[in-house]
Amino acid sequence: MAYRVKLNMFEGPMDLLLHLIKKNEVDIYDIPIAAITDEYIRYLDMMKAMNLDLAGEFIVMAATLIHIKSRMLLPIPEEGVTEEEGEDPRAELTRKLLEYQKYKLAAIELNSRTVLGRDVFARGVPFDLSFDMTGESGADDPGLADVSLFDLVAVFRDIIKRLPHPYKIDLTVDRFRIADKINAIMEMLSLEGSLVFKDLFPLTAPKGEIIVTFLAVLELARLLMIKVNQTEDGVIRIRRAFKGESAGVDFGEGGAQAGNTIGEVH
Amino acid sequence: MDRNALKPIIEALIFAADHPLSVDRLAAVLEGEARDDVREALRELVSDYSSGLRGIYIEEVAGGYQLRTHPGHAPWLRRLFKMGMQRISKAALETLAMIAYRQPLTRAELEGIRGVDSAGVLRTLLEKRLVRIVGRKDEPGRPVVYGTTKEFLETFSLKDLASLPTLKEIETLEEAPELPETMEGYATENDGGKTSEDNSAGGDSVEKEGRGDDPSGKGHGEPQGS
Amino acid sequence: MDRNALKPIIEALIFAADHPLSVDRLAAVLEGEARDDVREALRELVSDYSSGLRGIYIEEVAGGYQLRTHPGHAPWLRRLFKMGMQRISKAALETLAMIAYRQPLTRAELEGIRGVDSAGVLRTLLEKRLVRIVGRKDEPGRPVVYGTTKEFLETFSLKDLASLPTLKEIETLEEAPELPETMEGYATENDGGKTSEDNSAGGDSVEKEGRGDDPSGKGHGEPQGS
Repeated sequence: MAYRVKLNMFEGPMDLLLHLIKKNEVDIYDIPIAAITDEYIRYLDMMKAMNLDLAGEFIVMAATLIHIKSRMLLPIPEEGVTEEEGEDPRAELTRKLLEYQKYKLAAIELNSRTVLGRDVFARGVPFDLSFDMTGESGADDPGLADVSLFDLVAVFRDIIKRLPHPYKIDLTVDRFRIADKINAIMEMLSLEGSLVFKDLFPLTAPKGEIIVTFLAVLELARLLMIKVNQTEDGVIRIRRAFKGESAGVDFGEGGAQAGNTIGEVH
Repeated sequence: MDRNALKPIIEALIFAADHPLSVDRLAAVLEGEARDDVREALRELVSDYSSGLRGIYIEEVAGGYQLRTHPGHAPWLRRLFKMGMQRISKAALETLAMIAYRQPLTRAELEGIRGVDSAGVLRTLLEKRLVRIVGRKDEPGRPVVYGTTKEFLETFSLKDLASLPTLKEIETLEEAPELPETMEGYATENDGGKTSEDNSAGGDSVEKEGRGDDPSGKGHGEPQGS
Repeated sequence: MDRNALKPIIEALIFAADHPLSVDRLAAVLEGEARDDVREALRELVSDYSSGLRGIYIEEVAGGYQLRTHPGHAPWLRRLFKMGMQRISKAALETLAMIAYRQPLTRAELEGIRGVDSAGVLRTLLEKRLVRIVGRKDEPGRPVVYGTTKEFLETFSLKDLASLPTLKEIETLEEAPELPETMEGYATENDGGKTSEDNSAGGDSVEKEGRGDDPSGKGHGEPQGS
């Protein structure tokens, strides 16, 4: 395979689990572990199939889920149950999720405060607050503003499902290169300003192209060339990231350079 | 020196200082003045700034007082500085929140909660001086522990760490939408009705009280997108 | 937008800009506003500031308008910047870091690493008692060797030298500052008293600037290191 997209730039396994729990409206205190595990693994497979470079943590979480699932299947011994043995195998996971969720909420709360350099200004040029504007490869945050990676994956799954052909990811297509797609998307963006994410995937397009398009969007987000936003009506749009006057990487100059930035070209 | 003479000096000092000035610091500079007079003059100054249509106000933050532009004027200032809308990454916010509430904590503890490698985001937070190494943990390996800085308080308009809402308070705001779940209705194009700007989670934070009554900021119209 | 709405915006812009703002620039930022309105609002603003006892005023200077502290308050501002600020140069910080990690070391060794003459910086560090002569090296000329002091530990809130992050730990964070983040209280700029008149120098180093506004050395509301 000619490309890989690093996923550790995006969210982690805890985010994915919380995403699934919310999406399925399940009770975090009573997680239907079998169903959630299956769906978690489906997401993983999906992401792997798209050549997203899954961080080890995702696999560890999958193992944890499977372990819990198997423990749930064990019959509960009738007598002599100590407190500990009798504990719900999911308890530890639930505790961790709740804690993580707490900090996610705290993060939202922090973000809602009056932020110096964003909402209010003191004297002098404000220092660059946004971690996603450094434009360097080491940037911490992809240009997914208020959309999570898993949102995108979910939308993408819907798109794949809508395809007239049976759901099967065919990755043998080399005709579509990410670099070309990136250039095409940037070109469209410079004409249109912003694009609806879904519109990038016409039903008539071959699956290989659809996948490459998806990866191109992720790569652009990672490189902070674009921002992904969800508007009030729930529609996910992408638009050019604001980069001051001097844009960092110039994809307009053809695929060669783009190919390099994508890295790990095999 | 009488209080009326004190006020302009304090104004000049707060204006010139790079960071919030504490009453202690003011009193030290204004040696010989009664602390109470300093405090009272400062109070009057703060109130002068809050009355009428002003472009700047004095905020009590990070243990001191600082002049700032009104939130409603941010779009114009962005234009002045030729900046885009600044966004702080989710990873950074999450990490900051954990450090703020759990400090001091080690990188391993942090990663235990987040479930992902956090070296990169920690590095950025250190560089931006929102976080610092505050010591070492007394355990095998003596790992360094992280805490938040004064700049963190300044950046997030916090008087001190105690002004952070407790996690419990935050939990009660849990209905606050966490963006991801809107995906569900994506195919059917549900209403959603949510933008990134109004993470209503913190709508009623302590912070806002002080200056929430200043509508002057809003409604001046915003500049067209830069 | 009427003039009354324009005034606070102009005030905020002039306040936040670190250089005098020209009418042209203001008009450009306030796109859509009539130039005459901008000019008139500005005129009113200047006159507002000149009436009454104020600590700051708007000066027309270098083709633009800038907020400045009143000349009469200069002595207080000098006190503000002199006191507690203990500004320390970047060179001094670098040297301190080297001495902290490699002590005891000679001046020649130090200069070998830094690649520049370090006599001046060493003298300053000795004067500030952050560094001291700890002995002599057993080699030709028996040069003196330097080490850090207790004041060094105090200043940077270090329990002991072992609490310095190891170079390895620092490397794992790659570009984490090579100094403990506790260098907080120090500015990396070694200018002296900075007043509103020459603030432009530090304009783009807002975040690096003296977090030293707190002479007490105690962070307000910050957790103590463990």
